[in-house]
Amino acid sequence: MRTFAFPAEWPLAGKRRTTVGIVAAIVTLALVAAVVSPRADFAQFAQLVVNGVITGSILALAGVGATLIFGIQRIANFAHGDFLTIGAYAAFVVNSLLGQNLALAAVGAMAAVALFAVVAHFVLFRPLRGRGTVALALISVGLGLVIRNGIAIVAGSEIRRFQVSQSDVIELGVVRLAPGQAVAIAVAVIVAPLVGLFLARTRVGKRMRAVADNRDLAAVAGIDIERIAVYVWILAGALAGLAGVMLGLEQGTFDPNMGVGPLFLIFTAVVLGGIGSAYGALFAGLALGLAMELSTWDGFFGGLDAKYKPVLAFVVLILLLLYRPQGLLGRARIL
Amino acid sequence: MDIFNVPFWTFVAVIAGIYTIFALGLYVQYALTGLPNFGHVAFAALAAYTMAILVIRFASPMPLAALAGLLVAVAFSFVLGIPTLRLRADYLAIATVAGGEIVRYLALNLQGLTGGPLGSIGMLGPTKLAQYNGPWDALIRRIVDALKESSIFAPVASRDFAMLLIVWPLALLLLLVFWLMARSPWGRLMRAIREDEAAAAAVGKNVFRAKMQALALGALLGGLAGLLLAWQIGIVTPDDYQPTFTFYAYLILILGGTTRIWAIPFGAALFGLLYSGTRFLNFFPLSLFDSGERAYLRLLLVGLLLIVLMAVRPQGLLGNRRQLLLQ
Amino acid sequence: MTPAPLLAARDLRKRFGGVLAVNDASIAVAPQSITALIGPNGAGKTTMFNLLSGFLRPESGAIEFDGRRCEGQPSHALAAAGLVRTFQIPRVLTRMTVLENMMLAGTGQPGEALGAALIRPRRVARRENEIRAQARELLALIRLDRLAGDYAGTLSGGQRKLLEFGRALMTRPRLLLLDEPMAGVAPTLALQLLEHIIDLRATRGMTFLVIEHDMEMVMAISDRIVVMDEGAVIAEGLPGEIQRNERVIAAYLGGIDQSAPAVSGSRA
Amino acid sequence: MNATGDPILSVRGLVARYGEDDVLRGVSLDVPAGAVVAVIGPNGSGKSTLLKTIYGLVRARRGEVVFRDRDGGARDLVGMRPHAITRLGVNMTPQLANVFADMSVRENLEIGAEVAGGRFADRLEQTLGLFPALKPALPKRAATLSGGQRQMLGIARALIADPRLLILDEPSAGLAPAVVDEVFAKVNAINAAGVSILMVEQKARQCLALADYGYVLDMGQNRMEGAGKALLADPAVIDAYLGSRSRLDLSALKRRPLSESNERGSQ
Repeated sequence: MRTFAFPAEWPLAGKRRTTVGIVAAIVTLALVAAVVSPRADFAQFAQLVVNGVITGSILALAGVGATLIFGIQRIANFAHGDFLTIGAYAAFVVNSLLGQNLALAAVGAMAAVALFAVVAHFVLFRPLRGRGTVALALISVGLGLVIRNGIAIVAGSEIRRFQVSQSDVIELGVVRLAPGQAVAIAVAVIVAPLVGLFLARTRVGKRMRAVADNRDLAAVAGIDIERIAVYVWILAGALAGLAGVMLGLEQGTFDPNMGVGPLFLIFTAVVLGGIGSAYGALFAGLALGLAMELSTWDGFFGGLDAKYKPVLAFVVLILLLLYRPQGLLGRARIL
Repeated sequence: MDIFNVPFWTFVAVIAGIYTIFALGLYVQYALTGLPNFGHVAFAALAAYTMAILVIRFASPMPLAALAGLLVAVAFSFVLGIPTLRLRADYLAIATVAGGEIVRYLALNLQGLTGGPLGSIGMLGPTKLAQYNGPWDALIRRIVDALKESSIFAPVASRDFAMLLIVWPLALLLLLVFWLMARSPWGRLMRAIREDEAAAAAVGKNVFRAKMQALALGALLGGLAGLLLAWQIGIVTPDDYQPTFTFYAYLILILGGTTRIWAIPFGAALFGLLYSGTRFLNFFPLSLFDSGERAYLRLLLVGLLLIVLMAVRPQGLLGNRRQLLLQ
Repeated sequence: MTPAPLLAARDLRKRFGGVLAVNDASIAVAPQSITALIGPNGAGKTTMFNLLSGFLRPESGAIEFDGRRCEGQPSHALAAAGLVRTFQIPRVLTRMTVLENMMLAGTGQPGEALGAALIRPRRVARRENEIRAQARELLALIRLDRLAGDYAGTLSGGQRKLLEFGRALMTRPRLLLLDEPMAGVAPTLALQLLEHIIDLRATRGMTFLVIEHDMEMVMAISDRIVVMDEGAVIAEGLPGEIQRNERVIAAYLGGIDQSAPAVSGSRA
Repeated sequence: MNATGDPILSVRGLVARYGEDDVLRGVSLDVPAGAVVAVIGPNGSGKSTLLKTIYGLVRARRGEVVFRDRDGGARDLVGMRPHAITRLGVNMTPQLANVFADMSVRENLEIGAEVAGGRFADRLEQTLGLFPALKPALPKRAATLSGGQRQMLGIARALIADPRLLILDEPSAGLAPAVVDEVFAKVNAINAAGVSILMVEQKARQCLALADYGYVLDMGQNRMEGAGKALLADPAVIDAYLGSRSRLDLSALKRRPLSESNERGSQ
């Protein structure tokens, strides 16, 4: 199945500025609404910012992996949401069954999902390379079904929770957090910038971006593409594992279907950031999380019913596809 | 349960017929026209919910409500198609996944309208039991009565058997219609777009319009399958429209052979056999699983099958390998 | 008297990122002429084709086909109006037969309307038969008649070029834009094809705009030659003039005085 | 421009296929150590495919590509993966898609320098000495550069790896004439610093004026070769571009003038 292929268009300059402009406009709009609206409640606003950072970091961390996998391997990984579920269950084993603390559990989750991702790469995706985007996407759908139901068989389908107090409340100024949420926000604030730094400053991070950017040129520049592909799966797995733990903490409970819901939000972040652009996904994930949470703020024209947060994301996705099909930070890529 | 249980297999056959219609919609979109729709289930859900809501909450006549359900499904295909059909195939896949999830999400959360997790039963609130398929039941009952009077069918006469007599002729009729259409110049146009839309545009074909037709027709068939499922089960709940439903249809297409329309019912039958038949896998070591776990095992096998088939026989069990290898 | 051009483009501009692929280029194609568009690699010829045939939208400039403004119109509308193009790398429909590839391009197909195949089978069948006959006739012309039932994906590169040429002819175009039509086609067959092009011009009044690299071939068949370099039209004229134009030679081989004035024939 | 000793690269009977018609039908050439060798030829003659095949980006079906490494040992590059070839001391600036567009100019150079020894700061300074225009652009995203700057960055990225053989694929493609002259001046300077150069060009004149030795490729085969200046003077080279490549007997073609067809035309 061939799609339309024109001579590759070069990336357009100044797109990053456009995105910054859009975000600035949204923030300004929110502030104006806050001043104008008599119902503005800044404690609620602060609370929503915290929630938004948590949700946004989850989407950002998962999105970075998904977008790099697409950039390097041309796989739209529909099992990515289920990678998060593996992470949550691996952490659950370390935390609840082995009785270790959450930090160790998170490390265990990252290691487990990274290992799983590498195995999937060698056993499944590498041998089937070149099958076409749709075929590989369907294979990843199959993988997702195997993961989800494999977990349900092995770990049971009942609702699980981590060993953190569900009743304690931590107060940070006007913001009230459950201990699980506190851990999640701490991780978010630390890890998302670290991932950004990793991609910006380390040799491996730069190589990953280089391969996602221009595969042939990366090979000519002396980068071992096969090895970088393995690293990308490790990174994507580890980040998905961590995101899974955070999602479990944020929600309080989880079950084997946990990863199904966030999948399309992750994809939205990937498309929003420009498919294949790691920074784009990081940034777009955070922006999407914040936008979804802040849209429920009373000061924002009375606030959207919390139920419609994913609907908002869907509307954003559709508008984005209409307005700028290559994503905000990315460029037109030819498959 | 006995493996030679006629009522059980009758039920499986009804579901296979409904899946045939559902998968036919995906055939038109994906196999014929090359549009990877990963949220096909949304069309079925929208039609079923619209029908149920109109009958229960607005006391509409059921046939009219069913028609409205189909229209809503088609309208949704335009919502998905207009922004994405000009783009690369993978964007459509992502947008349709999102669309499917949104529909299910709304069904779960718009409690006042949809009954929330309870679905149609809860549409009138907790105390009143809501029903939408009175006229359908009457029709089925009349068929059952007629069957009981005939000498041949009397032993097997049941509600499911009556349903079978509606679903399968309808499925075969639709297969015939779309078989004819696939062979017509219209079908040639769709296949041309699947192969290379720039080439079709270069010889004067309106590619966008054609793709929109395929998406809308697929939505119509998906919606019809949703209605039949709603009538068959008797209630509509969000759980009946999980995203995996879409991928069952992909599996049916691949089991049959993606390029052959008449392979769809075989794929559906095979899928029904595999899916339902796994509950008879109660010998050791599978007997170690309880029935709940075996349900997950079934889904796991579906996923595994999808992987293995895509990897080993992407052209399907009955498909044409040579054709697939061409590029 | 020079007739009004069938296709006229003025000051077309198209930018890809920072690069001007087509830079204020103008071109005129006289009715029933064979016009060649030549130029070195990267001169912007194919982008020009994409602009003229509606596959790309120009940033500025105007295109007129048959006296009507048509910039910004979608490619299928232009093709339906009689402006049809082929591609440098032939786009054949690989998992369809050679005959189906041809028949797809037939004009006025009632059977392409949704449901017509079921509602008016007679009319559809009649038109199908006409189109099939026309396709077989053209397949004989391009010597692919024996392969009519084969999947197009099994054809060689040269055969695909021929099939695309034949498929374009099925649309009964008034103006055919051919992008390197002879690349990879066996020499003897190429010669026959050139004859057909000349014949089609004479018998059906067809007009051709051809991108071609074989200069001798260009010289042999074209009435006028337009030369592009770096996105701009640098010369235009009769074949004899172009061949001796130092600026054209410089465009191909590089170097020397780029400021030399273009040898330009009278603009249509 | 001193060609001495054994060739640093010799290609023998290379056969490859890429796409539909872009085919190598047995190409041979030598790059003497320290020399500039130009491969010219019209569109579709297989020039770019030749470079991609040498570099393992396109699979060679037959033939050999021998590279003489730093210790004088002969290595057959056929079957080696591109990054391994780069690590032997070869580098390439591809045509057009020659930078990491999403990354900054500095990052492009960092990626390029990874295979080189020594401190990056030193290598950067050395490279910027040759490409001073890139210095103020270091923090910019490569996507924002002009075509000429991109080409310079593409060459700088290859050069910063300290290659012994630099391969350039149509460095003049898509550039304005003044920029083309600048690019060729850089190529000359790079060669003067001791780097052997194999370049493929469509614009033959500047390229041959600079080259020690040239090959003319046509239809995927060697057609002519000789010293750069000698080829430059050969009218047969012009014929290779502007003449007939299909060897058709076009005299058989019945040519009808426009006026005649106008009268006969049906519309």
